[in-house]
Amino acid sequence: MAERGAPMEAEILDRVQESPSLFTLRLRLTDASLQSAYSFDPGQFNMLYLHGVGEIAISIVSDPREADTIDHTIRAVGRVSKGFAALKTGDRVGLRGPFGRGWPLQAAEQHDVVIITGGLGCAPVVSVINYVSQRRERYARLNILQGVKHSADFIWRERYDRWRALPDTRVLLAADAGDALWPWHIGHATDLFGQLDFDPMNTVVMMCGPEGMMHRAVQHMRKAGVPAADIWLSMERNMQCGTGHCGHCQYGGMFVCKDGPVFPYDRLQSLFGRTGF
Amino acid sequence: MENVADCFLARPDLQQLFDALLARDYDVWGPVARDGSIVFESVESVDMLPVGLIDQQDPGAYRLQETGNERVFDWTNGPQALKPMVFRPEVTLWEVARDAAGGLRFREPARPAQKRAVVGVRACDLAALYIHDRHFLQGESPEPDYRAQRQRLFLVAVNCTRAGNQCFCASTGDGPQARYGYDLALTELEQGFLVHAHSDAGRELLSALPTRAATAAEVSDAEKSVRVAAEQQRALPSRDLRDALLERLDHPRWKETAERCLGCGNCTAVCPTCFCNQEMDQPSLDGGHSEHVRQWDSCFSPDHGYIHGLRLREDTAGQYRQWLTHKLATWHDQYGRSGCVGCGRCITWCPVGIDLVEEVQALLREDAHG
Amino acid sequence: MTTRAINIQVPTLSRVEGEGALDLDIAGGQITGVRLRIYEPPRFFEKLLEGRDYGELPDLEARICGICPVAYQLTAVQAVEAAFCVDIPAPVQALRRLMYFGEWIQSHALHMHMLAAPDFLGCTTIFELQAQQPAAVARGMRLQDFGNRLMRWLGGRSVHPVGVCAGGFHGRLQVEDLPSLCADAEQAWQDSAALVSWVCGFNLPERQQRFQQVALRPEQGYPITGGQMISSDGLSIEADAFEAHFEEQQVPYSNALQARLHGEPYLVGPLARVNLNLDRIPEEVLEPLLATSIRFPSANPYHSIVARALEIRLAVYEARILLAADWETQSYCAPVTPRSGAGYAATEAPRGMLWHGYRFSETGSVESARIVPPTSQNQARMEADLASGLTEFGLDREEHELRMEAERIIRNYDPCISCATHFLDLRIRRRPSAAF
Amino acid sequence: MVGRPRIAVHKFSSCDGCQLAFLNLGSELLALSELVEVVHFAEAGACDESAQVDLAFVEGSISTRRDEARIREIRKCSNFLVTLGACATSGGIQALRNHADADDWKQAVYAKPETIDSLAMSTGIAEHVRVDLELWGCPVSGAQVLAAIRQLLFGVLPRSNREKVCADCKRSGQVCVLVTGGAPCLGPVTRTGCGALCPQFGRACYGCYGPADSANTPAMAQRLLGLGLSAAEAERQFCRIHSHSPDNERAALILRSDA
Ligand SMILES: Cc1cc2nc3c(=O)[nH]c(=O)nc-3n(C[C@H](O)[C@H](O)[C@H](O)COP(=O)(O)OP(=O)(O)OC[C@H]3O[C@@H](n4cnc5c(N)ncnc54)[C@H](O)[C@@H]3O)c2cc1C
Ligand code: SF4
Ligand code: SF4
Ligand code: SF4
Repeated sequence: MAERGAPMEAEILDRVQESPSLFTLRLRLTDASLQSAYSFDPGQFNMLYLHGVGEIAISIVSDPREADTIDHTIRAVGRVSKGFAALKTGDRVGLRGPFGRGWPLQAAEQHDVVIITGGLGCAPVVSVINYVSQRRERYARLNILQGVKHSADFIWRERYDRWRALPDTRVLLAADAGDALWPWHIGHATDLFGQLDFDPMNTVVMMCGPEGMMHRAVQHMRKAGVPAADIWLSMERNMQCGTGHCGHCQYGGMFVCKDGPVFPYDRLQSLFGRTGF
Repeated sequence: MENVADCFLARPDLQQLFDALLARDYDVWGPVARDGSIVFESVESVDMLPVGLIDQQDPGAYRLQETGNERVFDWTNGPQALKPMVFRPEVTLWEVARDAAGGLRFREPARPAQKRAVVGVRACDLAALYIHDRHFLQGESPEPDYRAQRQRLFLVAVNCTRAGNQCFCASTGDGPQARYGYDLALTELEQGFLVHAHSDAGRELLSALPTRAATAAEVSDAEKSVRVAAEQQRALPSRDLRDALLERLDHPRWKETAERCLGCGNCTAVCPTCFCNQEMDQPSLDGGHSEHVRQWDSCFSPDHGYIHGLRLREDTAGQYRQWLTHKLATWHDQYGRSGCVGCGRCITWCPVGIDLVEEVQALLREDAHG
Repeated sequence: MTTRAINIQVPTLSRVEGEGALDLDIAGGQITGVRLRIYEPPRFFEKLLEGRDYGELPDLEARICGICPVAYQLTAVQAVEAAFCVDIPAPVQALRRLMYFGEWIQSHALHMHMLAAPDFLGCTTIFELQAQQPAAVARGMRLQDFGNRLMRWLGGRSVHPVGVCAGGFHGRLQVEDLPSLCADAEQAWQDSAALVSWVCGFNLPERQQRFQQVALRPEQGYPITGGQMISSDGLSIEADAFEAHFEEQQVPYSNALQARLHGEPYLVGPLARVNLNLDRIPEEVLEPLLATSIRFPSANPYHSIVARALEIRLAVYEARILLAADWETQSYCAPVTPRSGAGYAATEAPRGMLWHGYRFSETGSVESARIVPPTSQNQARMEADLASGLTEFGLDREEHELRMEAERIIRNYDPCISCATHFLDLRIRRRPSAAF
Repeated sequence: MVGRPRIAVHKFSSCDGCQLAFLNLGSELLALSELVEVVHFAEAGACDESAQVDLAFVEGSISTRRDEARIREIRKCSNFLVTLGACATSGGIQALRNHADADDWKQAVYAKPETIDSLAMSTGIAEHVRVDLELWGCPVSGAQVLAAIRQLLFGVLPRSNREKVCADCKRSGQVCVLVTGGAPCLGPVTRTGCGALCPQFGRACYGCYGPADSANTPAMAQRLLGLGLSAAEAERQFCRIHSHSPDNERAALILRSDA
């Protein structure tokens, strides 16, 4: 990649409110040649810039085949992301990227795939599921396990219904607490691990979510016999630059922005689960 | 030990070094005594150098003392290495203007191009510069401002002939003699300087100086004083402390030290290899224009390990452990060596005098091992 | 003539520094009571200074007033130096004058443009004035900024500067800033001439009042950092004799003490200074005034604003000279050794004379402190001016007119209520004379 | 905030210095007045204290019964409330009386103390009403205030800054006055904002921006003793502009029991 430079200008083509705090921005670089040169792997991210306010790291959720738009699903949590939430179609933002290393989607071909997410809907994984479901024939059994705190946090129900209808695909949903209309499991997502259908020696696990949740899921997968190198996690750390210079995203000896954000568990093992890193 | 130098420059001719650099359009920087310490500033004349001054360094204390002699490089170091010149404390990375229709025009600022010579650089400073080169330049996306600043430099190193009280560069393998990364190196002797060129630009400059070949006695004198400086130093227990420290993440010492640590980040600011930085916008009042600025940051800042709703290192013990284990342990994973070049700055410039060498010793002491 | 008892409350007097209120009793067509109520909460400064080290005084005392912190700092350090018998070298004295003049320029320019000028130009805020007279406002802000720059140069910031200490200044003088300061001073010199002419063109009411005036008078030059205390009635004393002649009284309706000289109200501030030190103002400074009909000494309180404009010009005049001196990148500070005893100092704050008196212990710790700020000295005079000024204005005017005139009279003194101890809340009670 | 937000500047017990952060802005003040509508700012001539505003700035501490009632009314009519300066955030210098007997003090300064309405304590605004943003500093600087307003105009919160003065001190290339001269510098426990002014003047920081986030004031207190200050001298370092802030009170308490 070239020298780190200033952001490129992008236009918001569309804005979809997914839930009260979650929204998707469909962007296109205003310079057509930059847009056509832009390519990425699922799991990579961009630094999105809000004029005068700042930059934040946001995963790319569109399919790499969609060459003329770049989608981001953003949760409005703090100062910059809430600022993004106020933008409308036609507004301009800055974009630098793509950065980092994405999901092992090629390596996972012909393998069983287990996708585990937790917390409040996890955009990076949704892009993986979309990717796999678009190319369903290349992968063996597909398992999707998602846990939410409360059934009301569950979004994209129709997508899950669509995925459930895919061949050889299992969708397991759990809510720690749920209302009467929640047809699925009430309790921890970990309770459902037993229902996953995969061959431990021929599986690629991909997960994303709160580290505590990922920690439990990793333990389970390891116990089930999945090699550490086949369990992939998407990590989140404070990020200022995205290019491995600012030092904020260090996790032990790794820079999450350039060595990750997606890591095989064997690289994280020595520190994973420990606070302070 | 490789030849310390080949030429001899008499003390009264030192000005000619400055003149030769000025004549080649260098902005010449060198050591000056200011505010009770030695700092690098623009220097045109040898009169501005810290003649007859040495530094007495203790944990949390720095004092300049007069020796009464004529030597100009007997001080060992001040709070700054080359870091502020290449990895600048604050710099505009890019600017953006928003037009009336909301369009954003991004622009990178012009970077300075004038050549800059720095006289008085130490071996540890060069080692640290090399580490920063790896960090800022040799990855996938080189950093433009660092590159611009770096390319300007002409470095005149000085081999240390006196060890500072907090120096331990011999134990990290980075000094006291400059081995790489410089253009000219000086070793100060009673009557003058041995000069050694290490680059084409250095050789060209050397040819313009009124030197003569150094005598064998001068060379051995120089070698000896550098060797003595090395022998006088303190030492870290090992060059590779990676595993030893990572095995001790639950050592009680972390918490004990945190009681004294002010979390002020001075250690990271003076450390010549610390590279953390933060980015922020500085918009104009009308909001039409904004500068995106990069500033030195520190892993001791509460916002360093912040991800929404969570401070990864919520207490000083966690911050101190992050600092020390990064510097001395996980740095090996990143750059194949420790991040410490043995300059001792973090010890001297810590307002409460927390001593890195002593901390490592305490962590390694088996009896205290939790 | 009013025959009903009316009680009007006007909650806010704006464009003054601090919080206060005014009660006015009008009975039988005459003013029977004027009470300037200052209810800005007291901050007990004199008390909180006790037990503090002399070295802390500049930082603590600056907080008495954000508008004139330099006045407090420089008065305090001079009282310290008087107590410890420290000789202050001439260059330090010159730099102090320069910094103090910076504060005059800042404070006067702020008062004239933001607080007072709207009164004479038919608007209520600087923003309205900006719409009417953008060039005058820009000029005023340039001047204010020049004053701020002088203070920043010597003190790092203009509000609660950090550069002043007993003996002189902290740090080394930044001589590299001099060329641009000198350039700004030249611009300010031009601006100050235009300022004087501008102010003289205001429709200032004609008033003639008799009042006692007090100002400092140094051996030479215009008063600012010290001098003898003199009055229009012939008083001439040193700062240490202040307490023998001036007394402070508490009035039940106010949180600020009122000072009197020999039992009488008196005026301090720009008008008193110009009136008593006219011979000390250089001709070049007076020049723009000569083209107008206004002359000093003046008994018209409304000429205070002209006096302020003149003082800005004078301050710029001196600043040009002071900046042109031979300054070096070095420390300007005399050594100070504490000793026990008393120390007094009086200086000319922008609003008038400021007096400090302390007793120190052997180690230089404050045993007692007394501070008399200009606004509490002017309080009684303001009440007297209100009584005669409003009567001259016409007491049977509409209440809102009376209120505005009263506010204008008060504002003319540029009272700094934070110093004295902000918003004037004016109550007029009118009663038929029969009620008495 | 869309359109031109309405702003108010209120004053309580203070030196007026923080309001000067506006009045000393020069041409930027005029530029600001195009961006916002100044509804209440008595010192600048706009008076409508009870008007509903988008953004209220409050200077000064609460130190009288009247103040207590006033600040509650102001909170009711302000969407977003920002405190300006030491007085409004921690009670300011006048909070030194919180440690003394306030009645005693009144008696010493005023002959008829019974007519003075003054509470025993001088306290910051957040002790009375909800505060949305605190700008520390004695005084706050114009740059600080403008930066906050600009971000609020963009519709976002200002960036948090939890660094210590030392961070700015080193970035600006100052030489540490504590390490080279043993000066009792409070930089390591004081929040940034001033740009490390005092060290630039070769003197120790006296803490006018208040204790930083996670200020280890007890360790600082020990260090001051180590530099040769007496316990009483060290205590005074913490009892100055922000004596009423918990971190300073903690250090002062330790030192008092030392003395
Ligand atoms: C590789 C990567 C991919 C991400 N992808 C997405 C995504 O697709 N959708 C999404 O909603 N969020 C994503 N995040 C998280 C997102 O970056 C944060 O939610 C965002 O930075 C919060 O910024 P804020 O200013 O709104 O929050 P504040 O809490 O106000 O945070 C202040 C500042 O801290 C930093 N910061 C805070 N939280 C994070 C964080 N979690 N990660 C990195 N920096 C942080 C930022 O610099 C931020 O501006 C991703 C994070 C990473 C590291
Ligand atoms: S860790 Fe300390 S001794 Fe090592 S290079 Fe950094 S400052 Fe110098
Ligand atoms: S001078 Fe003060 S603020 Fe600066 S580094 Fe030293 S301790 Fe910190
Ligand atoms: S250095 Fe400290 S005391 Fe000085 S201005 Fe800054 S915060 Fe205030």
